[in-house]
Amino acid sequence: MPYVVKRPERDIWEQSYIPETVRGMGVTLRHFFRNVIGRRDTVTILYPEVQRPYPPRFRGLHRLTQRDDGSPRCTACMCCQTACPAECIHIVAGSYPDGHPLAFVEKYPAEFWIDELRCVFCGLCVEACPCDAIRMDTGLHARPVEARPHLMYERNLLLSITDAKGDVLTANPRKK
Amino acid sequence: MTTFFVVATAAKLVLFLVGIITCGALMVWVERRMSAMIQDRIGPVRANAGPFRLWGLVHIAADGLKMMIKEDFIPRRADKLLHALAPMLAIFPVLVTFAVVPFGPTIDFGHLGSVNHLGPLFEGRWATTLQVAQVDVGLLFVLAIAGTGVVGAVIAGAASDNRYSLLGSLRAASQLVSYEVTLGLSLVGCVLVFGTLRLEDMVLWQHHHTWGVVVQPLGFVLFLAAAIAESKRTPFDLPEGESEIVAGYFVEYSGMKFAAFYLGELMEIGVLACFLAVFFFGGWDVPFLRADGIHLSLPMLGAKFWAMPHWSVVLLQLGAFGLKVCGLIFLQMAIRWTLPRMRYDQLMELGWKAILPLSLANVAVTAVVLHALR
Amino acid sequence: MPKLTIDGREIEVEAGVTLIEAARRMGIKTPHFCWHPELSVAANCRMCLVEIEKNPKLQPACQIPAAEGMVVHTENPRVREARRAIMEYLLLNHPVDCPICDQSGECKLQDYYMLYDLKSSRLASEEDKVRKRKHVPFGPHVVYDAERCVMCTRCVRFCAEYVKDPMLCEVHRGDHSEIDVSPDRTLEHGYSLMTAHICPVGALTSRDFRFQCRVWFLKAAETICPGCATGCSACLDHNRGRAFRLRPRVNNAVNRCWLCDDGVLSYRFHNDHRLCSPSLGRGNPQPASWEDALSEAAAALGKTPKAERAAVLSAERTCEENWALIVFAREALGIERFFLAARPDGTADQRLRSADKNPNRAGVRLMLGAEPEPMTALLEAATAGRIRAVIALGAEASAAGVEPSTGLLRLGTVVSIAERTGTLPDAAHVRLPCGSWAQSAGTFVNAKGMAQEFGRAMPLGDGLLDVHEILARLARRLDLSFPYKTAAEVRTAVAGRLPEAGAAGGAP
Amino acid sequence: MEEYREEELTLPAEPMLLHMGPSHPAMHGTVRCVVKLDGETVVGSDVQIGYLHRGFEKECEWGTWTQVFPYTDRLNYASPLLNNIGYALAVEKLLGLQVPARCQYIRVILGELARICDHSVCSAAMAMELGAFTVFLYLVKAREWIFDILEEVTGARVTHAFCRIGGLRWDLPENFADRVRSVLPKSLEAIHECEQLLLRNRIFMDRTMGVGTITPERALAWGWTGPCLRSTGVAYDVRKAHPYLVYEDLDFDIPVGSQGDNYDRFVCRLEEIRQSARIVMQALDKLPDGPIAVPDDTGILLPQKLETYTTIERTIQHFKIIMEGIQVPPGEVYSYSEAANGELGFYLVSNGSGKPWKCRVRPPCFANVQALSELTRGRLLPDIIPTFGSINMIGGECDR
Repeated sequence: MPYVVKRPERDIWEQSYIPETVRGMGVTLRHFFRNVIGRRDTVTILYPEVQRPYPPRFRGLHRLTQRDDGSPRCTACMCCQTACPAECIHIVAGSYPDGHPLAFVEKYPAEFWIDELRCVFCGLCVEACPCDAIRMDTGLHARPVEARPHLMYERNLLLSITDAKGDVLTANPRKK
Repeated sequence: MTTFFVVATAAKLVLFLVGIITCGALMVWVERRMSAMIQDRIGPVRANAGPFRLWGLVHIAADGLKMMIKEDFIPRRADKLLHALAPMLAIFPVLVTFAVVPFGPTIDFGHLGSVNHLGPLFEGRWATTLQVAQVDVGLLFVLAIAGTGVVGAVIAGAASDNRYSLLGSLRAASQLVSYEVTLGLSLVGCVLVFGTLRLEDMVLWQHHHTWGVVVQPLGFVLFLAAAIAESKRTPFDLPEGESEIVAGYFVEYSGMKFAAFYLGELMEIGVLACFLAVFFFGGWDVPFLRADGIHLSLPMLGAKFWAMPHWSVVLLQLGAFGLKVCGLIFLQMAIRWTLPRMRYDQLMELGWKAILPLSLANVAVTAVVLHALR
Repeated sequence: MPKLTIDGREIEVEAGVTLIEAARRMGIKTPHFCWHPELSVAANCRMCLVEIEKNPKLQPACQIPAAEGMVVHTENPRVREARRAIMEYLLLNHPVDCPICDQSGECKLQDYYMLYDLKSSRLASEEDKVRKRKHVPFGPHVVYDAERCVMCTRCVRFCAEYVKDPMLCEVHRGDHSEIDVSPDRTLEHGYSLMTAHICPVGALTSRDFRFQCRVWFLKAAETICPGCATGCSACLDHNRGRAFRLRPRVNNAVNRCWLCDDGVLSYRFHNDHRLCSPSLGRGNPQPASWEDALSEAAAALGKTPKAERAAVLSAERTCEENWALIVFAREALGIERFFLAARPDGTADQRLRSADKNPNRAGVRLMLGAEPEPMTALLEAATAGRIRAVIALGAEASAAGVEPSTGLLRLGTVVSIAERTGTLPDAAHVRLPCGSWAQSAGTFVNAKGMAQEFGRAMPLGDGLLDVHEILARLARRLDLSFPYKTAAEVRTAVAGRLPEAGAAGGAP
Repeated sequence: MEEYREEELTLPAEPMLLHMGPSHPAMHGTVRCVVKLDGETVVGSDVQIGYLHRGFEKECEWGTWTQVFPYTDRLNYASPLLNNIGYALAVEKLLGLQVPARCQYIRVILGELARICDHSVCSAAMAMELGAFTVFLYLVKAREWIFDILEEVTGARVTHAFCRIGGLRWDLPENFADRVRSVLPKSLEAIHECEQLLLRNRIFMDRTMGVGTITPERALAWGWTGPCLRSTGVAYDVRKAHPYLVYEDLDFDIPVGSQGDNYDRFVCRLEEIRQSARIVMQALDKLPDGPIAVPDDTGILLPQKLETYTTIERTIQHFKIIMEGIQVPPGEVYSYSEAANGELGFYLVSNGSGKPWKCRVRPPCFANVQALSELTRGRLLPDIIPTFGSINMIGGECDR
């Protein structure tokens, strides 16, 4: 049901400014004294010293997961590159030579670049990965860097980043 | 004019100048910290002295340094001379009005240790009042000098070649001139009661009788409102009007020139707090404290007396003055962080249609009551 | 002429036409793996099963000829359920290979799964799948993955029926059956890449194209294969300025729906050894601006007496480009001697491959209205000092028995207009880069004398110019007249000199 | 005595042209207001939008249906989830798809939380521009707590990209209901403090009451919707008028204003925050169990991850959706929902490929901003500020 919102009367209480000012100062000074004496209600944090824990779902910088033997889980299927709305992923596929222990998977990312400056952290790449090879569960955000190339993340760097718990592996049960 | 007089005045002058400029800088910190505390924030804490954070106090130095090394930008088509002159004109009246503030009782260096029974005022060879300049028409001097504050703002706005500045200076001119009237009129009641224009005598009157706020409560409220309007702070910060006209008359200022405006505004709060204390809160007066000690006379307890040496009385009274000024500064700042901003026409209406008639009425009532009492 | 009803609509087809073909004519796409219009019917994939009324069982549409009064349903629940079941069977042992399979994106298993199945796997564990051989090299161009194979035998039939070399066969039985090459043979008969092309799934893949680019990134453009004088219709797949492969395009007058290995790989003419900017200097070319290069070319050509100038036409380039050069040479430079640069001949067979590896030798002849002189004549003339300056089109110039470059080096001035390095540009003083065949539009006249027009498959890259544009700018620098400003004007001029347009290719 | 006309007695003065914005403290959302001033009276104003135009509609045509979600986050960046939901509803309407009940409830809960954020930040900005900086920070603080919850749910504070066609990215985290139940009252308390500071304060009343007044007729004529329209007394709310999701099953009221001035708009927003909180609490109580997305067999959503990793069937489905996008049948649809600023409409055309052929947005504040010129004409320069604030122009949405 619609109802009409209240509009206060304008009698001497309001019109004389002072009572409402005093009431307002009651609110502000309550905060002031609560913050100065004892209980601190501050919501801001001293950022680099105090770090707000990111929730588990936080979409941070990317990482590439590894197989048990340390090889990249990624097979350069380009799904993430396809799904990325910011076009920040660039992959060049390579194939394992015959006789290589991983020759049965045939394909691996010879190059894997993520331009974290272009990235919009939407997480579509993680969703698009059919191998659980790319993840954003690192709990890291894109920090300021001194030069643009520093945020062009390359394959080996991405492989070396761990998740928030320090793990480099994945939940993908496929051993192959 | 004795050598002592010259030395004492010079010392007071230096002390006072250093004091108020430090005070102005300190107020920047107070303002930031206090707003942070009110708004559930932390406030500035990033400038550290080595490992010590000192509650962000180092920021004052950092700010000063930043202001000094910042580019002094002058718009291409601005009037360079006036543009440079304006900040000086803006800060000048603030510094000068400080000169007449009686921030303590008369002190006699010859009798620092003695307990005086004779009276409040020393007339000895080594005595001096704790006031830079004793002016017979102190109050008029204050009003006159404060009145020139508008010049800086107007020139700044006009010289900047910026329409926002222009609007700001126009607002400043009309606002300051309007509230100038009230500022004076709200004090006429006090003048009538105290019977003097000398600020030190006003304090003495309150010392002997009772505080101005008791005899002139309406005058206090009106003066407070007019004073905040004079110092151009929320809710009367229209000349700056951050969200409307960006920064008003000093939008085109940077570096130390900007600092002059900014510090001037903050020191003005200090000055106004001093005057509020002098006019309405007994200046350096401490209740029950006389020149010879504490005279406690409460109806149920009877009269009691503790003798005190001169130096401790002076120190207590100086401390009391400082405390009052701090409290009043706090009050002004609390108001600033509580209220929204008024609109230009509402401000004018408030000035001319409410505060001015009320202060006139205050004068009339005071006069009638005084006449009746005589 | 039997008349039948398919999905409620009547159609009349000639006798012997199968249901799948009849339905295709009505715009109904019947899913299939093993059926191919150019190959014999195997009917082993069972994907094209349709319901024919009064017939108790579903029938393969690819095998059943249309008959009078037949009532066929291609999309009813029974048919769909059959297709779903087929898909489930086909995927039962299929490896989880989409991420590494080159076919994904153009894989029929993927298409039909989305259309007809969409159900979860009922297999308990991935470990239960039958394991077979993976990435078995069948030949220099083709690898085989037995796990992905659906045993449609298209490749087997292709080798046996088109190439007439039945080297592929099925081995083992049931779940374990797979394709294999006959012992001691490898899959190299000049058409081996067609087996990968017709493979509906990712079992046979091209070693050349493997992992180069995902197919869904590719953009296709219609073109003519530049590999030989046959002039097969083809589609060029490219992405971001790079060509990746040629696929055959249906053209029943020339190549039906096939392409030879050399043809498929001739996309490399676009990628390899490209000249990207004008350059000056013989032996040690230095990049130059178009301004400088054109001025240099104009000065060098201009200072040579008319009689000592000559032009080299190219059998690699289109009729339009050759015509523009002929007009420029005759009218602007007063040249009367025209020579022909061409790639050397290669092997030929009875199917698609011509010995002449140039796509437009016949076209050049038509444009010139006479037989151009061979390169050997130019070399002789150059040695004798009768010709000092040459403006040459195209990159490659072979001459029987003579090393062309040594002869060309005797020429005082060689201005080369080419898209890549080769005999002529290497010997040139000024190299003016033009677009590759894929970046140009024009006409090739094939060995049969069919003129085939094709459009620009890829945009002209930065720093390149069309041939007619280069010639027009040269003419302006020489203060000579050149009649054509746009490609369309050249085209109109050429059109009258061409034979009737050949039967244009249909959709791929 | 000669008679003088008024004009001859006053000095001739030209109106002053003042460019407010695009970089001006109050012109947030990047807009320019070219104001013609006579003294401080606004003779005319020309509101120029488009500074945040980034071709949203064209961008959508480039990407697949799913890739549009990150773009919708950037429409009304104060309440991205509502845009997410609006777009998802539009595509689902085109697909003829009904999402499961749990998904609908979660969408309602998250949407209303986003609405609270949006109204908070709008009111906060308006208060700040009136000089009440403390109110701004209190309200932003209230929003901050809700952001914490949203971050926990979606993985990002602002750019959530959380909805999916036919479902959601994730289910709610485990302690979600408890978190909301504990945080919402805290936020409401902060909002209550702001009301104490402002609503009966004469300065605030003077600045907002009777300023920026618009009649219901004019508001409707301008195409106003949302809280701005409701402040004039027209009780039009898409959630009530054309219920979608599960709003029909939830009990809430529509606060309307009476004068259509800045004060009413401000108070309506604060009241709507209360109503939204009510909706959230109810929806939390009623939240059913079940799937959060349509089943995999519809081929709309990316299939379950574990199945994708291990079975070819779901891998194929996954690839087809990634490669080609969701196959939306050809057709067109106009779908609208109640976003924070009013009716957010998506007009989508599909040609059967995996990408939107056309995606047109009807942003609520585009219609609202149009009236700004009319609302401020004849008023004072400072009146532009609260009026602009109460209309709540969001550049991302208005300029697209």
